[in-house]
Amino acid sequence: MMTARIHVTLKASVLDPQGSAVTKSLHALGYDEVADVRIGKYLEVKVNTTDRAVAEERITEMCEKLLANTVIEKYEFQLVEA
Amino acid sequence: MMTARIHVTLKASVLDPQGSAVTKSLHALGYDEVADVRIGKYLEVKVNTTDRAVAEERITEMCEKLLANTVIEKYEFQLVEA
Amino acid sequence: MTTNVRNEPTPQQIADEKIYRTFGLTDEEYDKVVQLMGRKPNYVETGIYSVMWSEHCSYKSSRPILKKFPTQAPHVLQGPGENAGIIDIGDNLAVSFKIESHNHPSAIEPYQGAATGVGGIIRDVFTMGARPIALLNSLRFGEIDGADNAHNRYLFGNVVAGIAGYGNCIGIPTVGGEVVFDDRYKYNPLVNAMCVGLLTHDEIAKGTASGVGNPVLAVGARTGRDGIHGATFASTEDPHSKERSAVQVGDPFMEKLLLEACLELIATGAVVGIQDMGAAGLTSSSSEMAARAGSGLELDMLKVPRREEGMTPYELMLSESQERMLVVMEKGKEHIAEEIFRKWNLEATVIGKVTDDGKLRLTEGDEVVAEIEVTTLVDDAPVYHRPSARPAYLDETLSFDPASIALPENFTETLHTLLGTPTIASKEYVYSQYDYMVRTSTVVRPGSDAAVVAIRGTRKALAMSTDGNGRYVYLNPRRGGQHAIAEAARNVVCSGGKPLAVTDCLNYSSPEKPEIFYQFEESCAGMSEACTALATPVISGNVSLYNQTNDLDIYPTPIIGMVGLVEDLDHITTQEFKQAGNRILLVGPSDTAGLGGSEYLRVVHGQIAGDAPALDLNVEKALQTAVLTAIQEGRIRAAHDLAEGGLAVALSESCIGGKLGATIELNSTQRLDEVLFGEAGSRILVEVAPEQLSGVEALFAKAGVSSTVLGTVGGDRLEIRVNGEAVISDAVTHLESTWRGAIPCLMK
Amino acid sequence: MKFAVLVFPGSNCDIDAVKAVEDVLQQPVDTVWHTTSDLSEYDCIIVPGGFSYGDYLRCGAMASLSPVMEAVKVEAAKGKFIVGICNGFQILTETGLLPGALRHNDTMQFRCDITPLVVENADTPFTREYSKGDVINIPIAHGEGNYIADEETLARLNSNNQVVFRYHECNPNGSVERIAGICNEAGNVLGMMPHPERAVSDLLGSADGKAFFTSILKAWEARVHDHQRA
Ligand SMILES: Nc1ncnc2c1ncn2[C@@H]1O[C@H](COP(=O)(O)OP(=O)(O)O)[C@@H](O)[C@H]1O
Ligand SMILES: [Mg+2]
Repeated sequence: MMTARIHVTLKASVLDPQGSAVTKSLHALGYDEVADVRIGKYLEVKVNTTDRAVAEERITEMCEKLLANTVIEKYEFQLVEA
Repeated sequence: MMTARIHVTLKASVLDPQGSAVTKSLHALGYDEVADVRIGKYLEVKVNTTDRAVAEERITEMCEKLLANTVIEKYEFQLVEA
Repeated sequence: MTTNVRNEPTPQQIADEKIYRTFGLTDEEYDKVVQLMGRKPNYVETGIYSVMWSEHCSYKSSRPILKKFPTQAPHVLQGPGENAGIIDIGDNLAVSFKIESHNHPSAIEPYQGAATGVGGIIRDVFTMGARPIALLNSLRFGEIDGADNAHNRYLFGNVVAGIAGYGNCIGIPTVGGEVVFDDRYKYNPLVNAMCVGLLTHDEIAKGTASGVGNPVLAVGARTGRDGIHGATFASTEDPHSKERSAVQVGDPFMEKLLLEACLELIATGAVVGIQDMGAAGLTSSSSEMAARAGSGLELDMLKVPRREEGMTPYELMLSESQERMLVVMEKGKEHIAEEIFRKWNLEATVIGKVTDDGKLRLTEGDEVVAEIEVTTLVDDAPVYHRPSARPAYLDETLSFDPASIALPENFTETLHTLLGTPTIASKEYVYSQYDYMVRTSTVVRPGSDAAVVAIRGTRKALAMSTDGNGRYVYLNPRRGGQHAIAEAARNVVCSGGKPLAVTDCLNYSSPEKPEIFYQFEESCAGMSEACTALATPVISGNVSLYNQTNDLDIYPTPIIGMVGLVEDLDHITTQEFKQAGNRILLVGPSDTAGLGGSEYLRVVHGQIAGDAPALDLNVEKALQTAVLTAIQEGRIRAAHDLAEGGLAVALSESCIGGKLGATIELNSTQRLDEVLFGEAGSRILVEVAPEQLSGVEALFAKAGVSSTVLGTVGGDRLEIRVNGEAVISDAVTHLESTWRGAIPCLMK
Repeated sequence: MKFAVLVFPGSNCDIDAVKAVEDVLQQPVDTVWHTTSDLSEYDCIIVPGGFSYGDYLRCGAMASLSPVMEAVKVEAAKGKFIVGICNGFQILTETGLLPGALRHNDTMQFRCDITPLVVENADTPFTREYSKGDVINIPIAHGEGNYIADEETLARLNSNNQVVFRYHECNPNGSVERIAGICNEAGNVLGMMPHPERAVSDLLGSADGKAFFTSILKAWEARVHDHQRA
């Protein structure tokens, strides 16, 4: 069993409306030191695989096909045992 | 300038409807090895602070107050320079 | 003019290396720019000309045709040419509406493409000073069944989610629309969004920049690097090969604040002109506002609020970042805007002023970085009279002989096939994702012929519908155009409204192909004829060309958005049968339905053939007037337009909605499939209480409209007998499960 | 009786709540901006539906930190009637005035429909004009109405009779125990995902929500009456 820890984030040039709204909210709460907030997704995908190379390939595929929208998002992941 | 990399995830006891939906979709696409998917948030908060201890305290506050709903979610973060 | 410090090509390089071609300008167009300017344009100027002269902004292929639409009537307060049209509905009230396409962006990123399409059309309507009260949408995708069509399902699912995501968040109900599935649209899905707004006569705002010295403000979102050259990109074929940096992300929350702030600002009376920064962003909004006023504008690029550092004038002028508006205020009243926008947590920044020299002058501080005669951008844009040729395929499709088609063996099964085809099946999957009730004025919800939205404080309501059958237009462009208008109006009538005016979204393939241009020209002529016949002028619209990929042209698909007035809430009528014992009438000719262009011919026999269904505009007008009169006199319990799938499908829908059966007895000399599934214009099914029957028949007879008693509402089965023989017989619940289950089942 | 309808940036059912109070009760009602910090003049405070702050981050999270929510807490402690509808319910749970949380619908889709609810508790100020067991048709329109609470909280909600509405013979969003609306222990704060303000005339498809509003007025009148006698 392996777990892929996947980070899916908006590409740098893409507007992050959530992040902007949260930044403003934090300012309103007095957190003036906040310069920027970007919000992405964090996924933990457990796979029944023992072969790391296979797992890597399959997870990449899943990201490309479903987990990330590569038109506007980028992704990266680490594979850990368990 | 420091960046807090914050992971907000559902507590283990809380069912993750989004994760279950994604698991089903991955199975439908033929990824039978997927045993489980949990979906959380990943936030990058840039702060104009130089003092690490202060930054840590303030980020913890932001998480408690706004960034996580501690009724169902837990959070953790790392602080990195830049 | 200053020299170039940004590593942008010089005017000479742009000319020598023909760099303008990558912007979409032809050699001839570039030469014309040089001639108009009396010099070679620099990089920003080339960019500005290229977007303003793109098909999307200049309508260079379509303008000569659009000019022919009837656009005037006493109730038209604002015709085409503004951000949206406006009609008068009495009592000092007016309605503003427009439809717009977001086809190309939706093909690339369906969620955001559809979402930003909705955002754009909402801005067009509130820019006029109107409070948006309803959204509709018209969608086309490839087929969604089977393993090969996963991408079509992805597009469909995400377009719907994107429309829902934006409309729900901003709090405008999405009350209606239509969805059609056909592989002709598989590479080029159509996403047309319509917005309807309400205002009083004194609230009308316009997109003009007049009054020398008046300040020009950028309000709303900051400008980013997204969507640069979106307008050019919408004017070329094959979006997939294009750069994807054009994708914009919508922020409905920002737009909600912008909407409230702009309406509040317009209400102060201090606004001279206002326009949204849609396609071609700051470039088109500034030059169009100046052109309408015959004025000039001077804008300081350094003052434009931006999301990223280091943006060049070129990027600032061509960005299509969403949720931005350009506002001209009365001089000295800037602070009013600033205060209102601050309250809504938004920025309002003075970026320039109105001048009287007719020039669009861009500066960076004191330095002039571009200077263009405004009229050359708008009035001198090229106009192409494209060649037109009757398509060769028409000979083949018109030679279709119904005798070559075998009759189905089991008509009940055929009815199930039709009810289960996604184009005809229930669209609940779609509209249950839309908040169609917010604002608590939606009195006919999605699922009937036209949606109806009540106007608070009055007995009036608005009926609205979007319609357009591309297959009919393909088979007979002129008549197909007539059908689009006639069907939209008929749907409005069925809900109890008097059709008042039209907005149109003209979706076609490349106008550079003579056969396509023929489709375009002829179908617009057909629309004009129908608009004239039905007294529903065109008040706004949008053109989307180049919907083609790999030689697959979409069907010529003009989509019509029709708005009508329901004089009294008591007139509201829906399509579902109401009560057992009531009589069912077919109003309109009973013998004109044919197989040509029908959904039956396509689904059951796999053929796109024949002529478009019959339609006589005089008959149509008489029918609509008579049915509306009968409704207004309170004589009609249900009304339903006969569309795709013909009589049998319309009867099924009325039965399913009312959870009631019907027993139908017909006599006909036509083929059984024509009688049951054939399509034709000018036909409406109505339900009448028995004691009203003779009165209603007399009313129709007097109006010269034929009507036939078909049978009676009642029981829990749909039974249809033709010439004494039972041809269809099934439990309504069984028909319902086929119809309701089809799309959810495919989308699992 | 005086009503307040709160308005946050992104609220969009505020007008509908105002209309419902005016049309059903003919009582005075003010819209109150989120920066207000004193609500003492109001007898009932409605936290309306919509997408406060765009539903960004988490529904209701940012609104729950507004000054006006501090004022709501103060009035709630005094026993004033507080109603959170849809996004308002989410805001009340985020504020901590009601237990539990609302997550994505299990279908992962927004869902708009008229939905049957069963009235589980007809002894609250919001439901006294209904009878226990009544099935009423009330619209829903939400993407994140999937109610969740831990075992202990659920047990408490049930034993204190704090579950006010459940979905009847359906579960449009996956809520635990089909919970559609709950109240606090004292019974003066109610949150519900369905929209009673959208069900106040037959033209809108249901008038079953009228009794929700008349209940509040009756409860207030009874309270005033009691005070006068005391
Ligand atoms: N994209 C959509 N958005 C909202 N409502 C829709 C959509 N598609 C269909 N509907 C609803 O379903 C009803 C039936 O659709 P359709 O069969 O296309 O109607 P018609 O043939 O009368 O135009 C429409 O009246 C509309 O209210
Ligand atoms: Mg119809």
